[in-house]
Amino acid sequence: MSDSPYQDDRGNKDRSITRAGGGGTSQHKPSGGTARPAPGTPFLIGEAMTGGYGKGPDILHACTIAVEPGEIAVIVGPNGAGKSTAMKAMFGMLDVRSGRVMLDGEDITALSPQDRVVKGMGFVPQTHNIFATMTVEENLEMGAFIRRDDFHDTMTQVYDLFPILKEKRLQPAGQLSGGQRQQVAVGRALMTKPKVLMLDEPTAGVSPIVMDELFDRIIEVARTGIPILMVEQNARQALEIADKAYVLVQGANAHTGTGRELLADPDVRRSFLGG
Amino acid sequence: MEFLNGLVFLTNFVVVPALAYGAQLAIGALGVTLVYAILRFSNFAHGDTMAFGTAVTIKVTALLVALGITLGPLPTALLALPVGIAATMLLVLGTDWLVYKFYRVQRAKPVILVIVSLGVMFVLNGVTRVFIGVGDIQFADGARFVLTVQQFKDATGLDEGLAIRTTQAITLVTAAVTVAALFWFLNRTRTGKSMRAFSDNEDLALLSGIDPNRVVRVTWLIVAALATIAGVLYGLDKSFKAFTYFQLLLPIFAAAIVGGIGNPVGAIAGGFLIAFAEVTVTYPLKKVLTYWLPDSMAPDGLVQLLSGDYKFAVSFMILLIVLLFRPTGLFKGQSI
Amino acid sequence: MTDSLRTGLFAAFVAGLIIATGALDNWNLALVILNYGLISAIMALGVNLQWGLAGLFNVGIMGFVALGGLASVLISMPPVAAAWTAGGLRTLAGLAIGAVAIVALTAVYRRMAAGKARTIVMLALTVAGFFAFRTVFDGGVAAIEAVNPSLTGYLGGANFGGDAGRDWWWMPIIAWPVGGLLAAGAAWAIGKVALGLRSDYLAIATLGIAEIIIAVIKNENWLSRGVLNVTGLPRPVPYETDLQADPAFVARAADLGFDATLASTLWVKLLYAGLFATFLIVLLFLAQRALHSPWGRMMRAIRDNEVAAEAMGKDVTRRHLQVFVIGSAICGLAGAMMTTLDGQMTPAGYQPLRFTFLVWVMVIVGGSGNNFGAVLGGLLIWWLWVAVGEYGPDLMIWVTSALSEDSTLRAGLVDSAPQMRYIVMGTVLLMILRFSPRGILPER
Amino acid sequence: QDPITEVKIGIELGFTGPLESIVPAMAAGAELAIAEVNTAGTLLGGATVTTARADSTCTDAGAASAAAEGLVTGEMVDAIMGADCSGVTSAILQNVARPNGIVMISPSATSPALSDAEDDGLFFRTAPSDARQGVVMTDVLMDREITNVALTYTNNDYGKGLADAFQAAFEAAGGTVTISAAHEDGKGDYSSEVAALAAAGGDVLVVAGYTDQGGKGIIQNALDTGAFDTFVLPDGMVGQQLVDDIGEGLTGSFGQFPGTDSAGAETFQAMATEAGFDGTGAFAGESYDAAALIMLAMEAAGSNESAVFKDHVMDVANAPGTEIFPGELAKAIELLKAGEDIDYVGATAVELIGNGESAGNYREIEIRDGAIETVGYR
Amino acid sequence: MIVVENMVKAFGGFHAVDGASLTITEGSITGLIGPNGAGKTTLFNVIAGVLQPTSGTVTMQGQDITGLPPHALFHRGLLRTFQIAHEFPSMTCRENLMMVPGSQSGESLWNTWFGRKRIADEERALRARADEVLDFLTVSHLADHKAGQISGGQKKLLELGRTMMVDAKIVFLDEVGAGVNRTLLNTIGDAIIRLNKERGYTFVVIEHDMDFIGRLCDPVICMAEGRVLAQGTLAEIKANEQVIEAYLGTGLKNKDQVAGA
Ligand SMILES: Nc1ncnc2c1ncn2[C@@H]1O[C@H](COP(=O)(O)OP(=O)(O)OP(=O)(O)O)[C@@H](O)[C@H]1O
Ligand SMILES: Nc1ncnc2c1ncn2[C@@H]1O[C@H](COP(=O)(O)OP(=O)(O)OP(=O)(O)O)[C@@H](O)[C@H]1O
Ligand SMILES: [Mg+2]
Ligand SMILES: [Mg+2]
Repeated sequence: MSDSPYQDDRGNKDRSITRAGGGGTSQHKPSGGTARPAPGTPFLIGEAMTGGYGKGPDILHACTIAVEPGEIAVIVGPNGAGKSTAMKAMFGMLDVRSGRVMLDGEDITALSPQDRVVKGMGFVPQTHNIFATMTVEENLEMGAFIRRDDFHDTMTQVYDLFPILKEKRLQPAGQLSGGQRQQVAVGRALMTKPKVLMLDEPTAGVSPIVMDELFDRIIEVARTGIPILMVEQNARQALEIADKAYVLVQGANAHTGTGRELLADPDVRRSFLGG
Repeated sequence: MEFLNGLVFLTNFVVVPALAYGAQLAIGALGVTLVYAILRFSNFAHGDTMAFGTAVTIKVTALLVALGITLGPLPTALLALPVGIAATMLLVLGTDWLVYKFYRVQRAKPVILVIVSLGVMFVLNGVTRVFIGVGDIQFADGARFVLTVQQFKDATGLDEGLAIRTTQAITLVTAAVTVAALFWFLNRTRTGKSMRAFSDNEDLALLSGIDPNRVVRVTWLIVAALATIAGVLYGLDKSFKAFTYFQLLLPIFAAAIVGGIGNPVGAIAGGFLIAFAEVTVTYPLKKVLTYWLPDSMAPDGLVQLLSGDYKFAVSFMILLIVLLFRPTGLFKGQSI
Repeated sequence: MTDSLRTGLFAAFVAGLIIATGALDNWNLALVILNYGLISAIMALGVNLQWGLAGLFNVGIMGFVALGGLASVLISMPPVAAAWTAGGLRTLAGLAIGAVAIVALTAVYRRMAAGKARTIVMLALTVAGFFAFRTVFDGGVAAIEAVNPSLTGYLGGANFGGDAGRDWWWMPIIAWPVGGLLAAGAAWAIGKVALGLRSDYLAIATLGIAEIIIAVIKNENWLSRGVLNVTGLPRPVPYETDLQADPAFVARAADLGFDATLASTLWVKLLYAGLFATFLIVLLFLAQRALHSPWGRMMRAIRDNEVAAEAMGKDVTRRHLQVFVIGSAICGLAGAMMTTLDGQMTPAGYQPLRFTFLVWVMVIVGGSGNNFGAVLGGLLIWWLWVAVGEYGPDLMIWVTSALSEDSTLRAGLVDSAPQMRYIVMGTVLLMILRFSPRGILPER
Repeated sequence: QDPITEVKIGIELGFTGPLESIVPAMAAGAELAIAEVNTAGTLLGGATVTTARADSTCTDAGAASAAAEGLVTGEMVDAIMGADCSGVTSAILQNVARPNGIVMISPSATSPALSDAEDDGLFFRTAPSDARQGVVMTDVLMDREITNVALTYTNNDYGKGLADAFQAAFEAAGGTVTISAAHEDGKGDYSSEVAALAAAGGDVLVVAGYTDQGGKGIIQNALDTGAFDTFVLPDGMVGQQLVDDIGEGLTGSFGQFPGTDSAGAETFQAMATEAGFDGTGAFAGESYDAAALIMLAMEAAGSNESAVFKDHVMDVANAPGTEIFPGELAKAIELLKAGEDIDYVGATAVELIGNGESAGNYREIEIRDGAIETVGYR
Repeated sequence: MIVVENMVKAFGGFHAVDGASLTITEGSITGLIGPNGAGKTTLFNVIAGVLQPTSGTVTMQGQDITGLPPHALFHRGLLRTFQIAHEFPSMTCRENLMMVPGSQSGESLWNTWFGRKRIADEERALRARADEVLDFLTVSHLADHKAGQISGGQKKLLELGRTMMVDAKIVFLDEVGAGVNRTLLNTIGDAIIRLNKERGYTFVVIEHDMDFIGRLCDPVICMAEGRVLAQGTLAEIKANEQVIEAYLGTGLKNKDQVAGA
């Protein structure tokens, strides 16, 4: 929670998210779907990011996170390590005081979050990730807000993936159970047809069977060439499917490697994966 | 015949005025409810925003009349209304930029915003009075009646008459059009849906590519239009006085809350409920009953549900009763 | 800056404002401002208890203040014997019938099983009770109101001190806590029903209840003389004219170099200030002790998160009721004081702008959750409210002095100076909120 | 003794609040009298009269007392012209005027309760107590053989006091009041009030309110819906503005307001028009008279000390003496200087009785062809 | 210890809990699992008095506690934590703990004015106890931090800590593990076992992490569609066909394809 003098009441509770000057929606259409790396740099990279909330202390310390097309990158680490913060930083929701964020070879450090959405980034936050008073269907529609094309196919896909949502299509999302909400949140992000998808603990609170489904679907999405960056506490499962993994401790990179490497590292296992 | 007379009497004194008053309250309450739903605070400056918009409209009307431009049987103010709306839009956008924006960026608690709106109310209150004065201003021109009592009596041969003022007719038509347009906008258009999304979860709206500044801007524009329309209709139907508009805030809030604040349907239902309640609860049934009952049973007293002394408090009593049985209003409203 | 330093500076600033008013303009005005300011501070303290401590959004302050005022009349005015003989007992009997009917209704509602039978019995009881009540009550009221309507026409109060109650000069002081009790009683009943509502709904419900209370006071003439006002309330302090006629006082004033009129007006105001300040200090002391205790900690927990507090065994409903009643009682106390200070009760004078919103401004500006903040905010805002009215027009004349004597713009601006009160109040409020959003003395 | 060079009169009226729309004309009325005296330049051997305005708010006794305190102890005014509403008037009287021994003349506080207020002889009013008007209005109605009326009043001490007085007198005289319903000022919509009045019925509607407040709203609404077509207008309701606003519909309505068979009112209206304000506004004339009386009493006493000139207010207001009309203040000062007696008539035919309140001579009027015409005196 | 019989909770026409019956034995750590939307949280809320049941009864140690408000249940020794941490954000962690015990004499206004001595003594004892609890949870360094500004997992520890401030009889934990780092979760698990062993608390644990359930719980109850589907040891549950189909699933299908890519 930020230390703003006003006390927060809604949303993700950091003031930086609506920082002044977050420009208007630009009208150019996201191409959606496929991504192609610019030669030399990874598709999406937060490079040596340092920053924090509002005027507070730095939470991230020269933290670097990158992901390539078709890859799944996973961030793990103890609670309060700054994983969510790193994600938000890459999405432009707080000031990066030094370092930069590059998307497809373009420096997007100065763009506002909405502009990043337009550029094809999709994000599922850890909390407050649905429109509680809108129906499930409207939630999905809002996911497709920046799309001007017909998005009904995508919606059918989402319903196929999470059949329960189709059943509860006309129910306000706020009345769903914890795990159902999580499914809505991921569905909403998928509706964007993003070029890169960022997920903050998508499986928190979902049942094992849904979690498997979700991971399956994530793999499928990645296979279509969309890079996926996610934070996970169900670290063992996540690392198993990760092409690349980062361990963050106190806002800095502690270990980096492929998922299997880290799974095999006894140090990592003991400190972060619960033995 | 007797029955018809009673019915006409009731229509003339209860139904028609309550409909018109209800429509005015409803449009006012819509403005309050929109600010609440999307910007998340109870806007105490709404009454004065209405007064400001009306004041500008009056000045422009005066100018038009001086230039000899009128609308024939319709009030000239309708012609001036767009200017009033435009001025009010500038005003609220300016206020937002100067005042509210800061607190929004800071994510201030709603109550801080309520108190801030109180400050805006004080300032606007003064500004409007300095601008147009404190007096009572009548600015309706054109034909006063669509149907007068005498015309009605002549046409029907009944003892009781029915009058419909032009302003009442205009009020109802405008209200219907405004409300329909607003609903279409909120539920069918992309911008409308994005406003609802924003009202629900600001951050997530951002992550869906919705531009918060645009949502806020559009909201204020709509609110300004609603406030001016409500204010002008009310002023046309009655007369304009700065103090009256400030007082209007209470029934408007009552209407918004009874309906369920944050819910547009509720605002409209609330407006009519409050209006009808005010007229009917203290209404003496004596004369109607005299028509309707056989002579032998004609009442002596006034047959009032509640003494007229308490008429002023009626809207609040209704409010309390509704809240006791439906704590979030008739139509479920938002609660912070 | 430490908290206590900040508090000290703010206190010094407010004191400075009042002293400057006295030194630069006149002491009588400064003391009037101080007296009403002290009463405002007490109100702000009550509201702060409700809002700052428990997060209850009470916008019905006006109603409780008015009830306090009513108590002031009912205790400190002499009874009207003729009215009592004419219809006093009958009116009370009517009220008793009404009360019995309500008790019976609740009993039926509780005891009988839901169903048609209960509905019918309740309907019958309601109708019968209502008519019995109206017949007995209305007759009594009519009789009372017929007794010399232009001067009395009401039952009067409970002050049996001779000479229009002046011999029992201490009765008004008794009336103050009674005002608190009356407001507390009403708050209890209101809280029982309305406290379940959330924020804005509670706000508007209390706003409505306040209007209803005012409507009752305005219309129940037998009780309060309604809009006809009760004037000439006895005072707990001497009358200026008596002092001016008292040679000892005049002599003492002369010794100090004052003329009798000035000395008497100042002395009376100082006495009032002493009385009010005593009450304020005691209340502030109690409030501070409560705040810094497990009780205060519990209240903060409830405000922070009701659901969790409830799960941790705190009876949130009861605690809310407790704070609501105490806060309202404090407002009632202040209301009674104000009526005594005014020397009269004017029901039409209870306007939400003045008695509800202005008090809220005091609390928010001072710093909600901070007792000292609320008290100093009360004094500051009241000073501002008066000062803007007082000095605004002069200021306007000064500002426009550059314009030619007979320019219409200048005349218009000078004429609209009273309206400036609103503009200035609003601007100051906005400024303070802008630069110190949690108030001048933020909580902790 | 030093010659008096400056006299200061405080004007305390509700510049903000419910009466804010009629107050500017009242203040202008008072200032008109003061300007007239200043133009003559002869008061108390050449003193100039200055004014200080203060806001009584009409409703808030606390703010009104503070404002009065500012006038009396800050601005050091010699007398107060005000206040407007009865409630704040008595608060100022008790809390400020009496303790400081300052004369107060109210142009518009009509509550009967003020008649017997303790005032140490400091309080006067140029408006009559409502008790008297109730009787006069009854006579007017009875003479027209109207015995069945509906009654609505503005819910304050003026309206309620007048309504009660009227109802008592009217019923004693054999009339019937079908309904006596209060209306609140400061609202725009009066359809429910009119609905109730219409349901109760009556030959005419007595409207004890204000021209630009609820009273007007009620009349407008009653005409539109055909509920009533004739209205009885007591003092607060008589004003050209009302006649202009309502127009044709008001023809045939009648009423009464303080006044005698004198040309004062018309003169005052002409002067007001010249000065650029509406002289027919409620209590504008009374305000002129209040200010004039203060200054004339000072002249008669040869002093601007309240304690001294308070005893001369009644003298200058009442016969015997030369009658003084608006615009003749200079003449009055000359006469007083010459030691002659005057009888100030002014804009509203002032005649002070009892403890210093207007006697209640009334002018009966009827609205004909868009004008207020006098049909008799009572 | 707790017996739930034929519990039904309907929202409108939808039965979130639909005739569930279960028994929780004293001194056990019972696991409650089930698919998303099975009605676990709703059942908790009904037992804990947050929601009123549509029908059905809850008894605790033989006494009917159906529909009692949460604060009354607290005083009977029934405590719960929340799926989403419900700390008191503007209070320090220590205060968060100190406010818990009921019937503190300092909670009466009268005593705050006239019983200062007694309050001071009590406060000293409370403070000592709070520090002890913080120590137990390995977070003593957070004692003076505002609870709103600690990380998600730490908040969950604090939630657990609150239950240790009084002598609870039964504690309901709603997804303490979701979003908590596994290493920290192990610490929490240890704390739960210690409380169960050393203080004799009974626990009911909702969790989707089977390892965690496996480490702690016996027996395990599986709910689905508002009813109890199966009950037994974790091994039994894991072998249950219905449970596998509704809840556990059979693992990833696509795993190899990606890891190879
Ligand atoms: N809105 C905020 N304002 C100020 N500080 C914050 C805010 N959100 C988080 N923090 C602080 O930043 C640090 C990192 O938080 P972050 O949410 O990134 O952790 P995380 O790694 O995602 O942990 P978890 O696994 O518990 O979600 C923590 O110390 C937290 O207290
Ligand atoms: N207030 C409500 N109105 C309508 N339906 C509701 C409400 N609350 C819960 N539900 C429904 O009740 C069902 C059970 O919800 P509950 O939260 O108890 O599930 P759960 O078992 O805790 O699931 P999870 O493991 O995902 O937290 C869900 O289908 C949900 O949609
Ligand atoms: Mg996180
Ligand atoms: Mg759950």
